[in-house]
Amino acid sequence: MMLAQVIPSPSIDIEVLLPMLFMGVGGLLILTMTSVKKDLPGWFVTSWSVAACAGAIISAIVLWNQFGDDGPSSTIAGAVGFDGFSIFLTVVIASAVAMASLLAHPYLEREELEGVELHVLLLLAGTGGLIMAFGNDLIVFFLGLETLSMAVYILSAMHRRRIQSQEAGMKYFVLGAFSSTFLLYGIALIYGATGTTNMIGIRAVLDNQVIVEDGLLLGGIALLIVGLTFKVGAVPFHSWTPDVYEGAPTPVVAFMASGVKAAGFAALLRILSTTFQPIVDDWVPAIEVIAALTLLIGALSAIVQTNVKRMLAYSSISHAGFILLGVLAASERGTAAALFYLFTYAFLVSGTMATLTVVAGQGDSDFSFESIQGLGRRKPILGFAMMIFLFAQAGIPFTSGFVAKFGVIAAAVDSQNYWVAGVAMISAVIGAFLYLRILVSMFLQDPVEDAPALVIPRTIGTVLVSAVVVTILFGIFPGLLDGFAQDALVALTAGTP
Amino acid sequence: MLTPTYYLVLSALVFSIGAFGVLVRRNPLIMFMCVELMLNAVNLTFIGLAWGLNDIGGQVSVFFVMVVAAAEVVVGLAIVVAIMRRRDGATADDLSVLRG
Amino acid sequence: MINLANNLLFAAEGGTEVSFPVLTSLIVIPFLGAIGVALVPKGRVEVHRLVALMASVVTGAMSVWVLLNFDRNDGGFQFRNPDPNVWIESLGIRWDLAVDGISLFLVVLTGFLFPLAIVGVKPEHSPKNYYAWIILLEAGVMGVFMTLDLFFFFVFFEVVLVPMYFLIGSWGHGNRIYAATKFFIFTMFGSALMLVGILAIVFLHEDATGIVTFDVVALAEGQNWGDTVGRWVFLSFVLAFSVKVPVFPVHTWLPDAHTEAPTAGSVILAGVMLKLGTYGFFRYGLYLFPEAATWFAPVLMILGTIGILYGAAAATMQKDLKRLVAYSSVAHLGFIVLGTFAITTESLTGSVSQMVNHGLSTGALFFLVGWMYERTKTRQISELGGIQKSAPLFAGFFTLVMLSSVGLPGLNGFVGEFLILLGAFVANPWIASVAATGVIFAAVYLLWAYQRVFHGKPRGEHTDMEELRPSELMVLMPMVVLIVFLGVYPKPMLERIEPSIEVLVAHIDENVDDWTEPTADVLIAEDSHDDEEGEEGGEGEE
Amino acid sequence: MINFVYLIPLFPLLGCVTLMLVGKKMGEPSAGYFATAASGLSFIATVVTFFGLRALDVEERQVTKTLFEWVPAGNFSANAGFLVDPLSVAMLLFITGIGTLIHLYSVGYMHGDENFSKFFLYLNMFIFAMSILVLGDNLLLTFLGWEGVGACSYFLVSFWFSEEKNAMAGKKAFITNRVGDWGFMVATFLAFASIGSIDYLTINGTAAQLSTPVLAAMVLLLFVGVMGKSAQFPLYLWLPDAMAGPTPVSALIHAATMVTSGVYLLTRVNGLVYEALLHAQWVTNIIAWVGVGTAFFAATIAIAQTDIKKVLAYSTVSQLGYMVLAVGSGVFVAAIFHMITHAFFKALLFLGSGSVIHGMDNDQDMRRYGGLRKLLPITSATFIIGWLAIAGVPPFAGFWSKDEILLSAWELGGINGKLLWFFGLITALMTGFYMSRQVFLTFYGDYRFGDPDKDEVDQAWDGYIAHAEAEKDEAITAREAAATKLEEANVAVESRNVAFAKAQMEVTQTTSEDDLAKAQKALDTASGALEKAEAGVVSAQDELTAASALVDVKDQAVSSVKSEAARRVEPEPGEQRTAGAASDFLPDAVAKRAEHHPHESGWQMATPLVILAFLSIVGGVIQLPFTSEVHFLENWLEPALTFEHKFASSAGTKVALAVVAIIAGAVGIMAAVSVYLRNQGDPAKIEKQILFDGWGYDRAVTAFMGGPGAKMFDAITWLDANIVDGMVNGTGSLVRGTGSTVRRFQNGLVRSYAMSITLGSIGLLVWFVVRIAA
Repeated sequence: MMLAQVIPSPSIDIEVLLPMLFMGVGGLLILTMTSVKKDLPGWFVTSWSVAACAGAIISAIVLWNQFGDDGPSSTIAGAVGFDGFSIFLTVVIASAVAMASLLAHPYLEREELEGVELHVLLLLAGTGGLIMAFGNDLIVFFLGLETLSMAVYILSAMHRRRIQSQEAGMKYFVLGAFSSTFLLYGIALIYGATGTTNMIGIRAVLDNQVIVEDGLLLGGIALLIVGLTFKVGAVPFHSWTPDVYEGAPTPVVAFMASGVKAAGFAALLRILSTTFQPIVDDWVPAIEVIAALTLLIGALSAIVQTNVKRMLAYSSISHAGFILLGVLAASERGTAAALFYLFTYAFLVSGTMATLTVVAGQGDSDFSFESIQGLGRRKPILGFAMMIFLFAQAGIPFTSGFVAKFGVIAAAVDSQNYWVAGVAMISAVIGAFLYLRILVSMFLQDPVEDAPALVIPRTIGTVLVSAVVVTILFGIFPGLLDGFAQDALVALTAGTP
Repeated sequence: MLTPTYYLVLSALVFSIGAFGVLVRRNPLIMFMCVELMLNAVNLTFIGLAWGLNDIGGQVSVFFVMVVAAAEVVVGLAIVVAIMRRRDGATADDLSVLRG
Repeated sequence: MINLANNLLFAAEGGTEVSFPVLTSLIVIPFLGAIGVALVPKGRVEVHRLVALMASVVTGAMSVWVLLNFDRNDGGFQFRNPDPNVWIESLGIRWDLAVDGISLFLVVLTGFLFPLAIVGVKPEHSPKNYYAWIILLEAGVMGVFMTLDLFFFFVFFEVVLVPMYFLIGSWGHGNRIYAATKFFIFTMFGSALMLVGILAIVFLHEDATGIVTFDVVALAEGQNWGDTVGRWVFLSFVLAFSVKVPVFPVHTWLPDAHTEAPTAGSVILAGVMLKLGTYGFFRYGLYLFPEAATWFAPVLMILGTIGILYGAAAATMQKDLKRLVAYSSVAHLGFIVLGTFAITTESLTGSVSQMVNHGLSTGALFFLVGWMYERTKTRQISELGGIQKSAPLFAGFFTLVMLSSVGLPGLNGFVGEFLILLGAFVANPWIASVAATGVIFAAVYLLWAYQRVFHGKPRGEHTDMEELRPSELMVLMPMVVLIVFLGVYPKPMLERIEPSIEVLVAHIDENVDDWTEPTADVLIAEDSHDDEEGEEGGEGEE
Repeated sequence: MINFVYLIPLFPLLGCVTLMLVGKKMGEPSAGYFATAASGLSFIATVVTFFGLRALDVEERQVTKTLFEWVPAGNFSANAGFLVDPLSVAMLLFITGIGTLIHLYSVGYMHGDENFSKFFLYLNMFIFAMSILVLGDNLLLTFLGWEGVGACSYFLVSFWFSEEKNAMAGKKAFITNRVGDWGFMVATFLAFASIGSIDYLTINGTAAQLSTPVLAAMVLLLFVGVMGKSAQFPLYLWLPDAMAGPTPVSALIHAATMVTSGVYLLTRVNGLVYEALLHAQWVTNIIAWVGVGTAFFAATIAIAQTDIKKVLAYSTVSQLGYMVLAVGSGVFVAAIFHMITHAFFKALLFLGSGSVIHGMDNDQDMRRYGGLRKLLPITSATFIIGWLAIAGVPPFAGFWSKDEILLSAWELGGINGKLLWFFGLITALMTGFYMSRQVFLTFYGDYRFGDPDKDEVDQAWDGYIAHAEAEKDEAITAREAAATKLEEANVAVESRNVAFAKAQMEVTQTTSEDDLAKAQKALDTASGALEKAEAGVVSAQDELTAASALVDVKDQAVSSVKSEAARRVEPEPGEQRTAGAASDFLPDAVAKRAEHHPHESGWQMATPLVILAFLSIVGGVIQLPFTSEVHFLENWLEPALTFEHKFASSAGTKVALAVVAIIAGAVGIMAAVSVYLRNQGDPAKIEKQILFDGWGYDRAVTAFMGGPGAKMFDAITWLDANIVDGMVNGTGSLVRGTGSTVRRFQNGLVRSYAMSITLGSIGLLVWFVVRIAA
């Protein structure tokens, strides 16, 4: 009888929560500070939040070693899982937040928006993301998701003077809320089917008695998939992505494309690929279709865009498709590949958005092809960086992007999903065409006359440099990162308290 | 006698009504309400199932959800207000600058 | 990471008693050269040129060193590092380089052509990027020819597109961007499915042996996939290579690319980059998929033959001289494809040597055409004429190169073509006899073009075209010397190629049950029922 | 001494390379003499080798000297090796010998050419290639020489490349030969595929074991090659055009040596051909018939040619036909014999014609020659010897060899053999005719270089007529002028009359005295004016009549000129066709020719002529038909031939055939005498246009190449640009199209987005429901 063992008094293993505390508390502290002392200088806020992220990352590294010694565990009554996977993602999300706020600093100054909230919200969103990554319980995960989402809703509506920004916020909010109800409904049904919302428990149930054709369970999974794929912007739940990406402030977009995606995929990997691994035959075909659609629709609608930012939004959709390959592989290799992808992509996209932040100019509105025309001539450094990012996104060898794509496709092929892999390669080719379009206007066309002189603020420079370094370094020596990615999942699949 | 199925069916209906509302109404506020409706349908499901499973976990979840719902409304309204400041009487359909 | 890098760069390749990683440096030196060029400030044009040139010359010298130290009696892989550096642990990807008789001369050809391409023509603008790209390209090409790891093969196979894309796109003529994009997308599309194919066989191999490896040797020896899968994957490879070669009907990127590319670009494109495909047919077609290769051989032989005739026919009517040469490449590579899939020792040896020969003669042709364009600013045959009057030396060299491309015995072009046709005839007399008509057409289009451009009364405003400059002579001389030498005394090349070919054929033989090498069989028969067999000279694979 | 064979190709090669490097510096004439020396040395080397071979006893007279392994691959191997045997040496003797003579000749002939040294570079290159062709001990090496000589001929024919026509001819020669080379190559493949080796010795050795179809295929394929090189029907048509090259080239390459290499090749593989003769006679019959057919066909064309070199060109084709006939009937000795004698007299004839052309200011039209006998004594003398030799007049060289060929054809037996023989005979007759025609037109009759020829006369008359008509028009204009003048005069009279009348009125109406006087005066003046005007009218009248008279005169003149012209241009039989009154209107070229004084050529050109003439006379002795002891050539070649051919016919038959042949030749000559020497009968009746056009074959081929052929290629080009490439670009635009279609769903309305989400989730649910059902 279940009532016999009602909720045991949870033992809280505090240092596991350190990353979340760093970011969450960091965010709240700066908020209180502003309420005490008005107009904190931008640089202070920025460096504060960067410090918070750094704290999170450092604690993650510490945890990594500890996890190396003791192996995985979970705390708070199995609600929070402690394993390589979550630690790895901590690094990804934290650095995403850090880069976002580095971008945000000059952005805010340029757009004359007073700044604290943006940084705070970024930190809180990050916290939410971490909770999603750590959450070993569907409800906890849901809370994380909402924390993240609500912060991002506001973030995307942040630019007060741009109606697009508010429209983006509005759309994102409505659709986000809408989809999260599906998600929640899914959780409820699964709860009904398995009698628990704890993933470990669910996995145990699935492992022990084979539930065949349980309507509740499968229905639950279906709705769960809706909610999760919505967050990562997969077709047909992608429709918000281009609009929001185009409307939202560029630094925020950087975070959405890196941090939010990472969190979303963290959930997908943890819940689908791992928890529901036993009934893989039921859900993989569905994800296959979704992945294929995502890959193709993303690439196809990207090539006909006339607005660079929107184009990249679509391309980020097709990237989501690639990462889905890692998910549907539902194997250690798949998860590792997806993690590798998320890590490198976080830097890639932040770098790309950094470039756009620079070229977009006052008002954060000019994303036409003219704005980047002849960039190679106007600002060679920036051009070079952008070229690297585009190569990486196009999957040109010796950039991290290639290895990432290669990894996920390998995973898919390894689990015999040949046709999706084929589709992925085709969409990669289509995608290549769109990156070439950008390259052409950057290097093979002359700058439009009266093109404004470009200055790269220091913080953005930092982002660019780190992004380039990561992209090239892990492109040429992928083994360095791959090792971690491989370890980051062994624990996950074990996943027992 | 009463089985969880009834609750499930009921909540499913409520959920669908909510979803339908979101799809057909233009007024942002009404859309929010519909979302709320959906959330509560889910709550109902939780409770029903918890009752069926005779497990307290489900009922606990409901509290979380209610909190979340509340928070969501706040955010939503904030955004709506921000928009209303700039253009009055905006319906969801008026917001279609971003497209293509 | 640093020491990893060190391992990668400076670990011993072993093989013959070398302690210095020659092959790795063949890739690394040009790569560093490119970085060097990138680091030199924009203004210093001559320095860029010098750095690029030095890097390429050193590379060339080392490739020659490899040639000299190559053991001609060993058909296996040489200069191979016994335990290669691991690149990606989890996928068993390794930095594993080696050369054998098949790749050796392509490596040398690459090392030979790049310095010439750099000396031969100066870019019209932004020399810095130009030299950086071109020297980077060399690294990529070298990689394709030398790696034994399928992953790196694919990597290099793809990465070479980028420099060439920029070379065409920003230093080309006419609608260069269209040509460049077409080239890039077309080729990338071709190789897209190949990656899936590679992974498929790798993991099937893993399922069978429990070892995940991209080592082509291990995979080829294992053959751990059914015939059906083998054939499908083979097709995905064939698509990739056919686009690269190019084989009819996926050749249409080539005329555009060749025509719009800058001279050096065309030279390298024709000289080495097309060989990536034909080389792929050898290493990753015949060697990796013996069964499928023999199964599809007739189809590919026919495609090759079509290529020969089609390319010739298309070339004949071209109005643009450079485009004409481009189409002639289609024809010549048709020969190589034919020889590759005839799968006889003779034809295979012929194909490999033809790769080199075509590289030399067509490369030289593109140089000449390019210089002619520099002088006259036109490539339209109709606007030229009687050039031999004003530039006899130019015409003389053109004639020699042209005749080599026509396949005149005593010049290099002939040896390859002859061996190919000979071997193909043994495999399938009918196809070979048809293909042999290609030599007629070659004469038709080239001589006709020559007559219109060099003979007759000097026409148009180009009556006094400038004679060859000494610098250009310097570029041309080594090529011409080789053209003649390889035509008169090809043995040094052939005898280094052949052992590897024999190994390859043996490999095919033991991995395909119902296949034996078609051999020249002596017909000792008076009565006519052996006659058919006599005519068909052993069509083993049919 | 056999080792001297290496020197044979070496000298010309060195010469060629040297000229390549420093030829320009050497300049004229030393470059020429240098080249001559190179060729001469290789001749000496040949002679030495010859004696070296003589020194061996008969069985050992087939020595293979290998330089190095040329193309080794798999089971295939081809050496750069020389097969020194009587056959190859015999060939080399006359190739290098005649080659040297022609080198010398060219020094004179090419005098003053801007590319003097380059010419000799090519000549040496040719000697080199030719010696490789002959010496090669396997098909491939021979093929090297085979294509090499082809290339040299390409260079030399288009030597004066500025003339579009020459360039065209060179290209045509190379490409047509390539068609033949295809056969050669495939034959080589077949040899390898069937025998496993391409060495001549192996091939001839194992020929007996080949299965019949393979044998047949191999021989026929080789014969395709022969058709190309030895200009047999249907591939002969490059040879006449090849005359565009300098005459020494025509003599050396297109008469004496290169074109015979096809026959040489068939002799080289005589083992095969002999087997074919035994087991697949249809093959050898094809060869024989192609040979004799070509011989006959070419002879008919030669009859009507007007260009001195064209005649010789077609005669060469015809003579080659003889050789091929000999091969086809399996008598290789006869073939080689005729090859050698032909080399002598045809080289002689060409060089002679060259000398004539040189003397006649590069004019090649025989109709303008005539009576050169006195002006060019040496040339004419030697040329006449050559003529007698080719016409088959005993005891000149040509007689013996041709006779032997006819005999061998006869001996094939059966109606087949008789027919071959018969056509051979007719050809002999025609040969006699057209060669005599050439000789008579060129050297006999009276010197008419200054005379206008047909077209020029026509031009003259046209000019005359035009002139007359011009005058007539002048007269007419004059008449017009007069008429107008009359008109004016009449008008003047009118006006005066009016004035006069007015004056009279004045007079009558005046009253006062002094007024009357004034009026009177006015009246007088008026009447004076009137009279003047009337006088003007009269004079104008006269002028008009005179003018019209002149017009009539001119008109008559024109018509008379026209009739005159008509009469001249289509003259009555007996009446000459001359410019007559129109002489002033002849084109300047005629005058220029009239001033020209033919001159005999220098010693460099004369010497070869004399030597060759001598050889043409005595050439026959190398193979006299009487007893087997005097079959020198046959005995010499015997080791090279896999079997020994002996004529079966009785002495009687032989003599009879010989007599018939002589008669045939005589008839031909007589006919020519009567037509061209005695002017009995009209040449035009014989020189039909269709013959002149070579039965229109060449034009037909060209038309096809230019028409349907080119169209087909164009079609392929179009296909490539539009269909094949179109599909590629089509795919591209398809992708874009899809993109923009998809894009339209992104309409910016949040509700429709929500809808898509809902639909998506419904889809998923459905899927999972299906899973449950399943």
